[in-house]
Amino acid sequence: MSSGGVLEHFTYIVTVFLMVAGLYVIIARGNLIKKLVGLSVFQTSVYLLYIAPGKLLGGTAPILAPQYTVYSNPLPHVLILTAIVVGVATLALGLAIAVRIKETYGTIEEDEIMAADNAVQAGEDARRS
Amino acid sequence: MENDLVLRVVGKLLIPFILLFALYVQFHGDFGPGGGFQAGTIFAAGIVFYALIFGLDKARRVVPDSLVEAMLAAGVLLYAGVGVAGLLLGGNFLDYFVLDQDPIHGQHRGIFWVEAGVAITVSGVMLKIFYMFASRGQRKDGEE
Amino acid sequence: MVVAVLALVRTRNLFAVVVLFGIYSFLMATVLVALDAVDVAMTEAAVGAGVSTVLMLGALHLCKSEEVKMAHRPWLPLMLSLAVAALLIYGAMGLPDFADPNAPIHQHVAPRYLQNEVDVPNVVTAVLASFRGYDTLGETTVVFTAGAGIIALLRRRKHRKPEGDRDGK
Amino acid sequence: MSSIAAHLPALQVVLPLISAPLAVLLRHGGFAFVIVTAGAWAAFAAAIGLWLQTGETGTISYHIGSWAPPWGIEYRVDRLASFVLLLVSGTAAIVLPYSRASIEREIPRDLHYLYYAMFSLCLAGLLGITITGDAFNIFVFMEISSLSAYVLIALGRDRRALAASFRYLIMGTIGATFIVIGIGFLYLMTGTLNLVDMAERLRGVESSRPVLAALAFITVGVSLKLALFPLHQWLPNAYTYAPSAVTAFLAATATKVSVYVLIRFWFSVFGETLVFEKLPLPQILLLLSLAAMFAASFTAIFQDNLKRLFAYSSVGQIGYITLGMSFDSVNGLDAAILHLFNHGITKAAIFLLIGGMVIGLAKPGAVLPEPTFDRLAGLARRMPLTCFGIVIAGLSLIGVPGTAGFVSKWYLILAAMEKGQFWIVGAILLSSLLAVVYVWRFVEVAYFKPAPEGASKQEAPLSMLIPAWILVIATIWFGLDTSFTVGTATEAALQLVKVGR
Repeated sequence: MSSGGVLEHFTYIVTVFLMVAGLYVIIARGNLIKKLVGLSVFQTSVYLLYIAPGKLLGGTAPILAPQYTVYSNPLPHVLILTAIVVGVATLALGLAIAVRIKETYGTIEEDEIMAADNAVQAGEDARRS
Repeated sequence: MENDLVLRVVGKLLIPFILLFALYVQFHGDFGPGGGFQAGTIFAAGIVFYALIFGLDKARRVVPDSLVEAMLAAGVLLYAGVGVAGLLLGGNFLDYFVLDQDPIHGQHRGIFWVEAGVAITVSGVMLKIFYMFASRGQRKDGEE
Repeated sequence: MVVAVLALVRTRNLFAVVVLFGIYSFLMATVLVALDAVDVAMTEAAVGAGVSTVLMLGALHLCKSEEVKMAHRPWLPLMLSLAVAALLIYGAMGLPDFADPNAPIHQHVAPRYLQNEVDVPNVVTAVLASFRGYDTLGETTVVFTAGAGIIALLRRRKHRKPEGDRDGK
Repeated sequence: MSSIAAHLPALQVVLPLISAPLAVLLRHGGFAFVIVTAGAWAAFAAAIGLWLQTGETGTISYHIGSWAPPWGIEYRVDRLASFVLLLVSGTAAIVLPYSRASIEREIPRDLHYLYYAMFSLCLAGLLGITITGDAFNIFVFMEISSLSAYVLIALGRDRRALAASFRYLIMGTIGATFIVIGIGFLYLMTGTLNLVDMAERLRGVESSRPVLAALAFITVGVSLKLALFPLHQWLPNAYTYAPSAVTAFLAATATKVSVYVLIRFWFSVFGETLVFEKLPLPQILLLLSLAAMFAASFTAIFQDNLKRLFAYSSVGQIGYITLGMSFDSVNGLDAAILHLFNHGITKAAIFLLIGGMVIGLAKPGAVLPEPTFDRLAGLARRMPLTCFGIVIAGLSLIGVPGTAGFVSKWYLILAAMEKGQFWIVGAILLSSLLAVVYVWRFVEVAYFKPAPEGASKQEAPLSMLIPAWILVIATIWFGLDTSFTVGTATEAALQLVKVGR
């Protein structure tokens, strides 16, 4: 276990890549559903950050049985179970809002939504002056 | 899809097993992987499967909307109720030790009911979401 | 997994994106099994590859499935993402080594959980429902919130409300 | 009765949390209203009880499930937590009776019970964040409050509410995920999730890289939630298009609780030496706060929609709170906590009054208009009480002596002088002038423009006016009698700074 630092932290590197890819999709893409997919990837990658360090070499899943002595750390598993559930709840809610947006605006592209809002605003201003 | 004989037969055969598996996951959670959340999801998946094969309306007759909405709330209430029961029996909130004379047994009882609460809410929510999205789609198809 | 995500970023057909996301979740579940997190893997497979994908497909069915081409090059998001990446790597490099039994998380709180005080062999269940039962109550409430919220948002209206277009647009 | 007193921390959160599923189970707007309001009032009573208890016996620790921390989850109520609990549950207790008349016009009737359920969940979530002593529990309850807040905003009448809610969802979730990453780093370094335990165990690894990264992630994540200046984009639209009662409640509580989380992490977990000496955080925070005070207040001046104007003003006022935090002194923290409270009640009063005004402006049965300035001409003659209330609360925003806003600004100035940074004193006074300008815009239109022909005198409904005026009177009361607010804030600040050292 004493080889180079990069290899030691390989799982972290993968995690970081996934996270950043997710984050990039959220910020850069204008499509609401794609944003939500990005959000899910972003959240999912956090699971690795928690779970990977809980692993012990030679350990088994934390289900107690007489023939094993070394178990992986159960606490991160619990936390991430909660996080997964929270994540899917957020996703479902986000999709519901996206569907409503599609119905009222007729589009799920952020730019087009903003354009529609600006048009309404311009109408307001015109009415006023 | 609703008229495909093979699907209907396979579905009829499979769905009881899916629901049974859900129960297994629920009650075996103490010993193997699984628990309320997973069981709730699988249970909901079973019903969703049913809806896909036999049509949404039939599924809605088997598991009506009002029941699903009640499930949503009942699960959380059950969970919180276990907590309050701990309070009333002289312990702290969510204290399972006081649920039975034997503290270990009390723990088991607490975990059992709590997991049941989770399963009820989760399956309720999953089904409700599915119904919501599916019925939206139907109306849209009708309009277009 | 990395490949799936890369493809996911590049693809513009949303249907393909969702399918790729399903694959990605499934791979994630496999990795989690390898990391001994069977409970989590089971949930991730059910939720990520199952529920999320179905939900997204359902939503896609209601929306259109093609993403428009980006109007401008996204330099700013790229910079932001890279900054976050740098910070993450900076932080991660100081973490304890992979599978190091002397890391604080293995030394401090966890050992007591493994002593099986509540006599439930699956420690994850024990911690989830008993030691940290309150978190799980919160989690159930989150699910309940999402469920009730979606009812509020998607319930069919008998009378369509006028929304935002009071100018007779 | 002593048994109830011992369990107040649990009841504080659980009562509103239980009332939400009950409301859904009954599926009736009226019952839901009664249950949720009862839950909120009970929570308010619990908060008062906890405030008294912390005054007598100091910090309360409550072990949920009778598992001792750090194995189980601990509830921990210190002076600061009890102060924030009072603010949150008190606002809810006042806003809920108001909602009944307000949502009648804003939300379809068959959704009323869901509105109350969401409100109750949001309340439970915010209280849960405040009271908990466990890092991951903060995240869970933060998601409860955020998810319900997204729904509440999306229930707004205008379709722009949906877009605003979606944007809030995206930014809020990024923020929450950042917080989870930060907590993850901390957990990996300390092996514990309990905040007190974490603070102790951090001493050994204080300046290691993961801890610094955790600090950065948590700070950015919480800043997203509290709408610190460059990360505030979700706020104006969300506040503008949400139902009035929701705007009032969120403006008074949601961002304030996020500030609380930041204070908690900075002072109770990381400790001052780490936050203020190892990284240039206070300097960054100082600059961003000043930027918020000027840029957001300046933007506010040019808004046409009154709700939007005060939404931008909120971003600016948050700047004062974070400014107080950046001083790293008892007085600075004192001012931040004070302003958190004072601005909370002031803004709630304003948004409640605007909600009433909108109803009064509408023709019966018609769609509610937006409160744009051209519709407000001569309003003071039609709704004297509403307008007068807004003016008083506006004076509190400016910081005129005799109002709550003055007290907190006074302490802020004291803290700046103590540091010898007189240019900040100047900046505070100058930015207050901007507040004068935007409040004056309202006064000018409402009091000095002629009312349109045929406009009759029509006040907002009494059930909306009374809760709003309770808050208006509170802003004056806490401006004159400062023993409660200043006393508690000072004790809280002393407790925090002592813990950190």
